Amino acid sequence: MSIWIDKNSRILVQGMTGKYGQYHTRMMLEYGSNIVAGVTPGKGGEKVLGVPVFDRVEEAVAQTGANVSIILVPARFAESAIFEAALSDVPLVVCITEHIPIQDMLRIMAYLKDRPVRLLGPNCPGLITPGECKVGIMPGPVHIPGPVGVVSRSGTLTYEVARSLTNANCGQSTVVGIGGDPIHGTNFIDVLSAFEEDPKTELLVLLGEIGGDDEEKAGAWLKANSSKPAIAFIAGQTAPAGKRMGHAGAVIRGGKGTATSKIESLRDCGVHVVSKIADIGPLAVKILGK
Amino acid sequence: MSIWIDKNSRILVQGMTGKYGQYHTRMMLEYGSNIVAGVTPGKGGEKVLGVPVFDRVEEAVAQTGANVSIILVPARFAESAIFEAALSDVPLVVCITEHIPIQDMLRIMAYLKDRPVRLLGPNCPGLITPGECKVGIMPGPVHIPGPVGVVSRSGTLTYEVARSLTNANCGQSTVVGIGGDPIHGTNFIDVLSAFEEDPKTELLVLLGEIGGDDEEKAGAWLKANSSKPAIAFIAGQTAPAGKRMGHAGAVIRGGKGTATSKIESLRDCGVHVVSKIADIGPLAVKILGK
Amino acid sequence: MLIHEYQAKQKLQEYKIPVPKGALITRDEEIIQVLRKTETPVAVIKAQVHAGGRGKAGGVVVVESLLDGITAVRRLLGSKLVTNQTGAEGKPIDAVLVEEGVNIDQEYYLALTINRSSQCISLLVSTAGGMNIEAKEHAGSIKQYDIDPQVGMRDFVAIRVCQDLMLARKDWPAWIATLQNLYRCFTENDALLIEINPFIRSKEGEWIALDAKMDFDDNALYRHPELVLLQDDRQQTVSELLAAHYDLSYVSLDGTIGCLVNGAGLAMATMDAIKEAGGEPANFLDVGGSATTISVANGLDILYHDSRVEGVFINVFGGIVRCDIVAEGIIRALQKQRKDLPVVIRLEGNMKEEAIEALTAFSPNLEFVDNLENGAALIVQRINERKMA
Amino acid sequence: MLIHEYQAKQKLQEYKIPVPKGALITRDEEIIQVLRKTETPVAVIKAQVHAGGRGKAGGVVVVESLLDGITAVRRLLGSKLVTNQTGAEGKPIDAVLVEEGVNIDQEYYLALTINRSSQCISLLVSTAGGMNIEAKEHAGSIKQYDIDPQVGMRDFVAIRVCQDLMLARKDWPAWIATLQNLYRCFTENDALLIEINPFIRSKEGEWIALDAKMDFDDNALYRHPELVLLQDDRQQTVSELLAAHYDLSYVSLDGTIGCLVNGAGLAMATMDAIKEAGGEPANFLDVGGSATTISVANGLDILYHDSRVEGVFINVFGGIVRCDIVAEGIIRALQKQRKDLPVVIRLEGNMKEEAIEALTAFSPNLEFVDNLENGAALIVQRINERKMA
Repeated sequence: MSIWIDKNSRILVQGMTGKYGQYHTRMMLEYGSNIVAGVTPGKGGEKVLGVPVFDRVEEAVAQTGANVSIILVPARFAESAIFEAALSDVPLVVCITEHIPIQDMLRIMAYLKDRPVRLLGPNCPGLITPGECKVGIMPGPVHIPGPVGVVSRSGTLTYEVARSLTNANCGQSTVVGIGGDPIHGTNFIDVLSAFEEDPKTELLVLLGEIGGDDEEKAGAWLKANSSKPAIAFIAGQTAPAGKRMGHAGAVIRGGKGTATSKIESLRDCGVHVVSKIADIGPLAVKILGK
Repeated sequence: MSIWIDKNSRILVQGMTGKYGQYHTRMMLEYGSNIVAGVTPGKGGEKVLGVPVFDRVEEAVAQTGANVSIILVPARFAESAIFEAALSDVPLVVCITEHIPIQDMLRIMAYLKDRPVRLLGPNCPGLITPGECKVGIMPGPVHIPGPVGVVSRSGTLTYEVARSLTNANCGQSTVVGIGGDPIHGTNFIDVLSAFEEDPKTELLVLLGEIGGDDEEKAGAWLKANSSKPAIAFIAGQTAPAGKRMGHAGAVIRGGKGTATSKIESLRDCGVHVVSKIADIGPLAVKILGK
Repeated sequence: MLIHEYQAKQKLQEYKIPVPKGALITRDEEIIQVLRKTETPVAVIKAQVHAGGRGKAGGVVVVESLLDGITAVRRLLGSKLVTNQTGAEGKPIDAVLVEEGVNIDQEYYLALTINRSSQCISLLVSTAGGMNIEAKEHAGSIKQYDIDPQVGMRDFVAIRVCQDLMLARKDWPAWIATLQNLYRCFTENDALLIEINPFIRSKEGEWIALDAKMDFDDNALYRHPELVLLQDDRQQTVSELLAAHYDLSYVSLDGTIGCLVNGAGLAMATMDAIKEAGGEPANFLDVGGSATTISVANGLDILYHDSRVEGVFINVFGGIVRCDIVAEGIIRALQKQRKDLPVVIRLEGNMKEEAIEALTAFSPNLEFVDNLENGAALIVQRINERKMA
Repeated sequence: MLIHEYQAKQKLQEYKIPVPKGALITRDEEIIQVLRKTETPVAVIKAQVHAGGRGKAGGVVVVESLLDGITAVRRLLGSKLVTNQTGAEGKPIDAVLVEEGVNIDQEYYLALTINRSSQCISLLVSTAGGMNIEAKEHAGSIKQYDIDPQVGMRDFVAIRVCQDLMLARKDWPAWIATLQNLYRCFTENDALLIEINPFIRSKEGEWIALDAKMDFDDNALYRHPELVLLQDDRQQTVSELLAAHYDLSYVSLDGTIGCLVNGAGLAMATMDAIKEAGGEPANFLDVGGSATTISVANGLDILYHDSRVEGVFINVFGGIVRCDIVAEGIIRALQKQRKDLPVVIRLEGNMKEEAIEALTAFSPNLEFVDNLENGAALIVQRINERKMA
């Protein structure tokens, strides 16, 4: 078991024919992901890496039964790409693209509200169910299958944590990057809820960072709803106020969104908060009682 | 019994303090409608005709428990008035205002979709449950309580029909004017469904006119879903193609929306279509077996 | 509000949609000057009137010489064009558009319109462009695309259209741009209809709007003062102009019985009843649900101004309206009139007796009836009697 | 992208929001000319820098005579202003805004911002305008209104604000107009923040934006070429400028250890680990999730340019990235550098061995570690060793 993707997922790549799109398509194929279609307007009918390319998502879905889309298009085409996937009834849309204007995202989120489409991202590494399916840009080999569900606002930091777990021989059920933008689709609680219902997931790892109050909300949710132990790490304890730390969402404003507040809040909710990434693997071993 | 409004309805009048608003408020009060509040921005705190005036709908609803709103504001303020009522969770919004730009209505309908708000109109006479409650601008005295449910795209034509029924001593459960604009909220089928579920309503009267295909759809719906007999009258048999007959929606386009097509279609669905309004009362008597 | 083809083409150019090179002629003095600038072997002379069917009515002429051009423009300018949509009077040709000829390779039909059933803007396209679209056998060839108002005319919507029309890939960019610009033109101007027919590919591979029709929402003109300036009063009949001025709903019909009614649905039902009684209505006239002294008086002015009207039927279902107020309007209007027309009046509402008393006192020739059908029958009878007399 | 106060006020004027009468001085020659035009007894001299806290830092001066005015402008123009937000270097004052004095009756705080939690634009208002808003005890006085993107800033939303602020009825129209114009300014320009503090009522009853701050979405600048022109490079440090030019995420900090990391989250975690090891990071620098030869080389250029940097920690979690490509970037950058700084490198990913071999061959002084925490500890140790030496 796992959440949202597994070996049966039928994946569509929006923006597959570009250099970036082709590279990550190849990486996903090498990992074993079941990529059934690519979409690039004007390139329909071609084949890239053995995968048929379509002009529109709706066609691709109709002809291949794709049920996950990964978006690898440049930022100024991303809003349209997300709308297209949503209008084509793709139930899971993973947007890797970064630098999407915030007002584009506001429009998208207003539209997606109450519609049966899950958007992951944007500006995220995607998600991976180790050994089965990768819909993202993370390095496959650092992951092994197992009982730990990971959710993160970050990219490379998540790989780091996955490696720490893997080194400790703690495999992952699914690793989900929700992305570093202030306005995004899937949030911590969506992922944690799915992990809660996944019998395979026994331990939760949450990777947060400064900015916003998603971590605080996640803590409160865990306290109220979760039956599973949780470990957290918050990046940005040394970040100054008022500066954007790379991610558009990683900024402390008006004294809110500091790492300290998040750490304290999570601790108060019974989450094991670690201060070193390297501690996550060993702590997971201990909690799982291996 | 009746549909949507009765003696317990708590009515709010948006645009109550203007000349037009005051006039119809007085008429409704004289009919016995339970008007609990008026709204005119900038006039909050006043009393008009003994009814308290508020600056905003939300306040009025909170303080008076209003659950029906009637909109009597000029066209250029109507879009905002409807949004305001919808955002304030008024479950039934009756918009009398005519001449609202179509794009305003498109925005409103896109917003109301899937929201628990019923909009009646715009450009409609409102609705009346004879003897209990009038939320509209129709003449009260031509109506008497009884078993006939009336739904109409027209205003004065409806009064004419109500009189024909009343003269034949056939009372009405509720009379609903859905309005003559091409883009409107409640449609024939919404009203017919409600009448179908109303045990008091025994006979349906549908008043249509040229333009669109709402009458054809209503016929098909009646055939498939209705257990009650129905009478229909369609205005505009002599109307030329391509010309708007007063109502923005009353226009035959590309050979579609003619009275003949509607009449034939309704007849095919088992509806009694009359060619003279004066025939409606006697026919109703006959059908009801009085 | 309809505008002329040349105005619609200016709008299209504002939105970067190509139209043929052309110029407008409104005075004889401009004919030579404009025609001489035409750089193509043929020119197209197009009468500017608010009506379809111009081609078949001789309002669009292709000329191949300066002489033919001068002749065609002179013939059209200042005359009236009668098409199957204008009625017998026709519409005045106050301006003629002269455009350079285009080598048509393929014609398409392209329109944006309000879709009442899906409550959005819909795009209509067809490969049967030009005059073909009006042929019954092509009606089914029109494809319709509903545009989600929250999503708009996105690339993927336009590409779908290109695919359905089996357009070559190289033509996609021009179509995507055109459809997006057209949609923007529609929403930004509160349009009700924008029709480009035909939208053509020239033999040189260019995409051009050869003809254009636009209709704007009268109710939204208050936010488009620049559109109001495009209004051409001369394309309306005097009766239509009067009605617009008085803010009444009026449509001219072909019959002889003038009708004045309060409410659009009742007005249509009244027309129908007249027809049923064997008469022909001269017009649709709605003086508003709540008829007032002024609206009734103004409405009667319009009917009496119409020389075809041989009798008048006034049908006012008062309800909330006071009949005495309506009576005052009738008296005010008839006092000014010299024509002696039969007038049948049907009044319902408060103060009905007082109203009839006042009207009878004013003129014993006014006749009163109790319902719509009787009124229709009576006015038809009175007109027939006069004809026989 | 931040803009200056005077630029923000020009934007506000485009949107019909009143600002004080004023003029800009960028050269000494303009001082007299501008100051003499001031028609009020007092003038306000405001240093134009991209930083808050100007008032307390002496960047805003109220003067009551021409002499005082000249003195104040001369003192500010061309100097650097150090506020609690600029860091010790301060920001250059290249322009000074001179505004006529206003008789303040009441001050309000007014802002539009992106609300991440409700995923919409939110309006923030408070009766504690001016510098009061920064006081902790007033933080709770800020009222927040989420604006539904499909509905916008309608009258009834603005009226709610007026009621909550207990404004007099006569002031409602000005507030409704201001809020609606401000919202339009925000959405039409892809703003992230528009702050008017204070928004005041003058004793004469006028509503005026006395100060204005605007921040625009860098990611949306491609559709606002006119905003790009407002950018003032001189308000950024050389390192920040370089980073922007190279398209890297960079934030200057107060420490001595330069960090180069791929990925924002990992970069923050790296800073945290340095602090945990007893060091102080000199910067946040993210060369992008997929570090390339060029991004690594450019990033190192920035670190070596910074005179405060005493040692460098490179932390690249390759994953998909090839380590040899990263190594090439390191070598390319270090070849150009004369400074001898301790460099600790942590590399993970494909071709790791080849990369370390190449780097060791290039310079035996480069040190390698296997994880983040060890790397942080080692670079802190090396810097301490050098200090003691």
